[in-house]
Amino acid sequence: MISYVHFPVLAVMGIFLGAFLEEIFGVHNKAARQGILVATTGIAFLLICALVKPVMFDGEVISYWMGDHVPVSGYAIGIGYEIDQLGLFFALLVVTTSLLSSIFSLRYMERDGMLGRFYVLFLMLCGAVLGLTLTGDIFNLFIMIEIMTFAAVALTAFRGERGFALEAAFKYLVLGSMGSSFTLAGIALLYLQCHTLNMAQLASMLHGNMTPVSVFAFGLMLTGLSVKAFIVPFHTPAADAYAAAPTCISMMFSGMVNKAGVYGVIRLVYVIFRAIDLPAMQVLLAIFGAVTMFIGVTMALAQHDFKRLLAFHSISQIGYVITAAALGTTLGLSGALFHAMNHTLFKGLLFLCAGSVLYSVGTTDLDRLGGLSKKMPQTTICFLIGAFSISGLPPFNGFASKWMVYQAIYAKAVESGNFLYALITVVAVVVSVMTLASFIKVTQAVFFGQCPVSCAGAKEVPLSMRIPMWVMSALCVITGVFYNQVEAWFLRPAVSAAFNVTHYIDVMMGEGTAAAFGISNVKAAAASFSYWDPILWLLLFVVVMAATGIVIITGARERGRILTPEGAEEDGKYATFFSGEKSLPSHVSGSDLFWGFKHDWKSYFRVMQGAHSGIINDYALWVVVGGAIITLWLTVFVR
Amino acid sequence: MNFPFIREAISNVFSKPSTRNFPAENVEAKPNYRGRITYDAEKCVNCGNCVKVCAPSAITRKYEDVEGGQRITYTFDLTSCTFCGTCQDFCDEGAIVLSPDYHMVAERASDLVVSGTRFAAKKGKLVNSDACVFCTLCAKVCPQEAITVDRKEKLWSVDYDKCVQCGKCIAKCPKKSLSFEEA
Amino acid sequence: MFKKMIAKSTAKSPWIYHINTGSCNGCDIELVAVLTPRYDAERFGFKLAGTPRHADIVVVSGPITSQSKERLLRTLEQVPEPKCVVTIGSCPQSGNVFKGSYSVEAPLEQYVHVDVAIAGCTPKPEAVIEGLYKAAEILGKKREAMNQ
Amino acid sequence: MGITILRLLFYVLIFPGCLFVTAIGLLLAGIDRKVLARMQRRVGPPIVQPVYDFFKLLGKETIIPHAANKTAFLAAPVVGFVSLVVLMLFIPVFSFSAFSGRADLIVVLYLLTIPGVALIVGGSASGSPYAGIGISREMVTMMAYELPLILVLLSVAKMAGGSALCFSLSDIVAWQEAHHSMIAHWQLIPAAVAMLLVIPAEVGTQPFDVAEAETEICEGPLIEYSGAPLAMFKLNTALKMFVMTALFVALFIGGIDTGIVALNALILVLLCIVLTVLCMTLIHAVTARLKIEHLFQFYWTFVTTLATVSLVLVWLGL
Repeated sequence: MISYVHFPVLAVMGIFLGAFLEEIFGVHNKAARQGILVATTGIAFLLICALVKPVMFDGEVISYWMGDHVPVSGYAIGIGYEIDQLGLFFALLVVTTSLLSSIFSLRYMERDGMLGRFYVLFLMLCGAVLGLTLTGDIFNLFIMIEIMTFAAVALTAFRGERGFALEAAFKYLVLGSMGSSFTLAGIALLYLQCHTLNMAQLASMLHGNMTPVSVFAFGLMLTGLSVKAFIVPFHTPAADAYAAAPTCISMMFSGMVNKAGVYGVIRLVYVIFRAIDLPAMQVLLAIFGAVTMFIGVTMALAQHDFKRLLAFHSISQIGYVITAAALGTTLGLSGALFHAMNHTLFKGLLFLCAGSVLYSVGTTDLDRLGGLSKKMPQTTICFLIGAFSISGLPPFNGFASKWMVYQAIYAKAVESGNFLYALITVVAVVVSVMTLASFIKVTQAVFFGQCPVSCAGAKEVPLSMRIPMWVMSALCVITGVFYNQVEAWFLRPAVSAAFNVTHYIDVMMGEGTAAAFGISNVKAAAASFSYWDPILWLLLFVVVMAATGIVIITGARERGRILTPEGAEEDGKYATFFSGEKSLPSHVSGSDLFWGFKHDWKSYFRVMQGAHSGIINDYALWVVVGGAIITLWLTVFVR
Repeated sequence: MNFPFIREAISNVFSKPSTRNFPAENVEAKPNYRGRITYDAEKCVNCGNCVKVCAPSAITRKYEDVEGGQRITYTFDLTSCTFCGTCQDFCDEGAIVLSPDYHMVAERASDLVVSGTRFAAKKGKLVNSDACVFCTLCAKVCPQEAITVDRKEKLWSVDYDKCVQCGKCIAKCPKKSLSFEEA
Repeated sequence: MFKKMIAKSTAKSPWIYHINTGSCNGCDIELVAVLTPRYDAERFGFKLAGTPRHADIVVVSGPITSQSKERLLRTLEQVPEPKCVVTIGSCPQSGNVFKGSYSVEAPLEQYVHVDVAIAGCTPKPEAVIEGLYKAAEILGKKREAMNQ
Repeated sequence: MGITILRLLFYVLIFPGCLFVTAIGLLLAGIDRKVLARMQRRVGPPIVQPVYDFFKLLGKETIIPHAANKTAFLAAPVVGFVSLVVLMLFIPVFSFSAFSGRADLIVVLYLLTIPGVALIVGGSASGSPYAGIGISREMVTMMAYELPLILVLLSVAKMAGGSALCFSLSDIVAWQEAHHSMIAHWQLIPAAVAMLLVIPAEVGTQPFDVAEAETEICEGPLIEYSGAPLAMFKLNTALKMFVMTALFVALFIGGIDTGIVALNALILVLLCIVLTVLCMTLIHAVTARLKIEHLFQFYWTFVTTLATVSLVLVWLGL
């Protein structure tokens, strides 16, 4: 029996090994290809799940030195893996997403060629993100980012017969490389300063000891990781890449690739630099987060492609995560992590639904879809669950996390007396309503309404595609209803790990290191919750529903009959009312559903559309300007 | 943003509503309102003017041969009527009157029909005598245009197929020249 | 349990859907006049509905032009039972002065059963109220008949 | 244990729950129609007219159109109704409420969107293009009033909480009992006015009934509904009247507790009637329907300004 301390490395190595096996055996043999894929992602999933008990529940932090190169005289020389609760939390998201995505891809990708190569990249992407969340070495983190970025770029270009896939991949390549360069420059500067690449050791050295060079490095790294998380001035490649990549890859982009960026940012500001206690840092990230969620959602409202719309929502939801994480409070970080997790679930689910629609109809253009609820009832239910979750309707998980985020922001506002946070609360709520609006648009345009000719042949997708959707739907409901358990089992350990820097350092570098550097933990106040009891709410809902049901049933004989159309489509009684005209397929499609709203906002949309020019030079400029702002802000305010 | 009627709205709450309590208290129509047609068959001379002037052809006339004469039925279909009142104007005898009764509501269309029947004794043919001065008054009043008079040639003739024996020409004749032939 | 209540309510809350089939607008105006403060048919629960699916009473005005006939019948079909059809004015009953025109297919009676005919050209608002009231009573009876 | 369950059942089914809400909601709807008629110098329908309408619709046939998705079409109104009843259980009747200890402003805010979403999903499921336009307008209306509503809620929370987070409704009511009603604090008067203007949009009465404009888009989302589901939707509108006004009472006039539950309920009902007449009937009587873009503008400029003024005043601690 191997000790569980080897599991994280095995999981990462297993996936990379799977990638090689895929290249050797999987290129021509379908069974081998699919077997290797599911086996590797499944094994990684099991290995990471096996760590839940020791790490999450028992509170152990695993440190693992590659080749047993333990630190010599306080200097880390080997590559170290350090699995604390925060890392494991994200690792869990990664393995869940990759497993479900691989199952989904089995049938979804069946019409494409070159699948052997596809799955090599697929597994490299999974392995890279998993390694990124588990590693304790900052250069290893950079390498994982690089593998992730290039696998992602190649996967974006996979369906290259469509021109825009290549264009999207190019944008992603340029901006992703810029992000990597920023990160690498930051790492180089840090190495210059501290002569180490171990994150724990860096944390111990940097805390309370920030020189201008390290602040500059911090700025560069923060910019680089923000590019990976697609925070607003850096969000531009996301929309194209998500829309162009095959859907199972889009799901992984939103479920784990941008989570990798979020993880990096949290790790950076909470653990390595410990800058989150500075109000200036909080304000910077909160503003970036608020701008991200607002611009993301308003751009989403203007979209008329299903996947592109989802892509902008990914950006918007990451804004919530960053804003909440920026607060530096326990409640804020819980909210952020919870929302990150929920975002993985519901956005993955929504991407899978979009993929199902693409699979059975062949398009994701909202103007050409409609009336699919009768053809694909299960997909519709899954989509509705996902849409309600992301819009934050009780009792789904999106509500629980958003509600924590609002509370955290407003609590921050009243405690610090900073009116900015009150405004951000308002923005967050309004963004939530707009999210609802754009999903209403999708619901109306894709699933309800009347069926255009192009959708007449649509069929429900095969079982292996439905299973991941149902799993994710179930998780959306379960995490929403039992959010107290989720909080106690996963969020609280992860949050306390983020605040417990001394432990992070001590586990890696030996007991007492942190104390030697004079580092003590920040006192993180216990998360205070207000009252939201989804179980009580559901119970009441069920009781009232039952009472209503009883009345409906007892009244069944008195009330009018319910007439359902049978057979012939010609029966005028069941025709849609068209002011007396003959009922014709006529569908209010999505692209311009909220014209009244858009009319009032036309100058804003004009500016935003001009800004999203699609020209890579502009976008590169955005990145540079964003990076400059972050770096300047940090140099001025962070000491 | 201004709400011009706010004061009215509030003061209206405390004043009497202007609604008529209609079905409970009957409301009479104004005197010259043209409502339900009343037809007095006894006054009718069967001139047929009303049938002729009725734009929507709501008035029909029916003959029924009985012993010693005819039963003449006039039917006024209210569901077809425009209530223009022309028939009333053209009825010299005052047999047709549009009353101010507007309660014309029925579940069956047959309830919205006014009709009257009159027995007309059989009369002889219309004949002219020598007293005639060919003044053409009879031709002018004849609703059926059955009488033709040629003043130059001093000819008087009647088309018996058209004549409905209304007797208007007899009443109008200044020389009392016209009469029905004894049967 | 609610049988009586439903039948009673059906008579007390008739919603009207109005279809103009080429009317000269006279009857339409009088129908609207019925809802004004002077006549206020809302006293008896009358309300104009926006769609045939909500309607109890369908009020037809106009001489059923050939263009509108098909649309009228289609709309009538979409009204849920129990329903009443009321003709207002002479036109839908007979075609009035337009009868015999190539484009008028007047008597409505030949296509659907007309429950109440309100005569007049145009009827006085009082007559319209009377007719609608009668239709509402018929509606209640129809609902009771549905119970059996 | 048995008694507790019975008491809870009583709460859920009778007093602040189903029966009470339905009865008062229909009463308010009836009063609204009656007073509106009187404002227009009409006699108006009897006060029980909404009850007649409700039962009449129950007796009608329910036609499910070809283009409709049957499940969503039939489930939507029931979900809306149930969430409104549950919402009422969370809103305190002065010091008393069944589950008010667990009510939270954000939860209330989000539960309030469920009936709207139910209407939208139901309308969307009916497959009619008119409904498509209707749901678009309903959604824009929702976006329009949500901004001032959250500003109002935040200013009330800040007023009651001071420098601590206070999102609990019962805490807010308790604060009002200790101090004065919120409405008695001059800083919150703009917020109260804003809230009064939010109520008609939430309920969907004229001039904010763009979503269900029966004269232009044939009742919008409700176009294909008939019979019992339509009855439920009409009932939902009536319930919204009560729930929204009761929420206003809890937020702004919470400080007049008598200690006797029945009397409290009576006072609540009376206040709700006054508020209904004030913010729905009166505005309905003197205005004509807005266009959707004007509605959005109105809420995001005028009403939002009012609410923001309150928030800033409260924040400055004046």
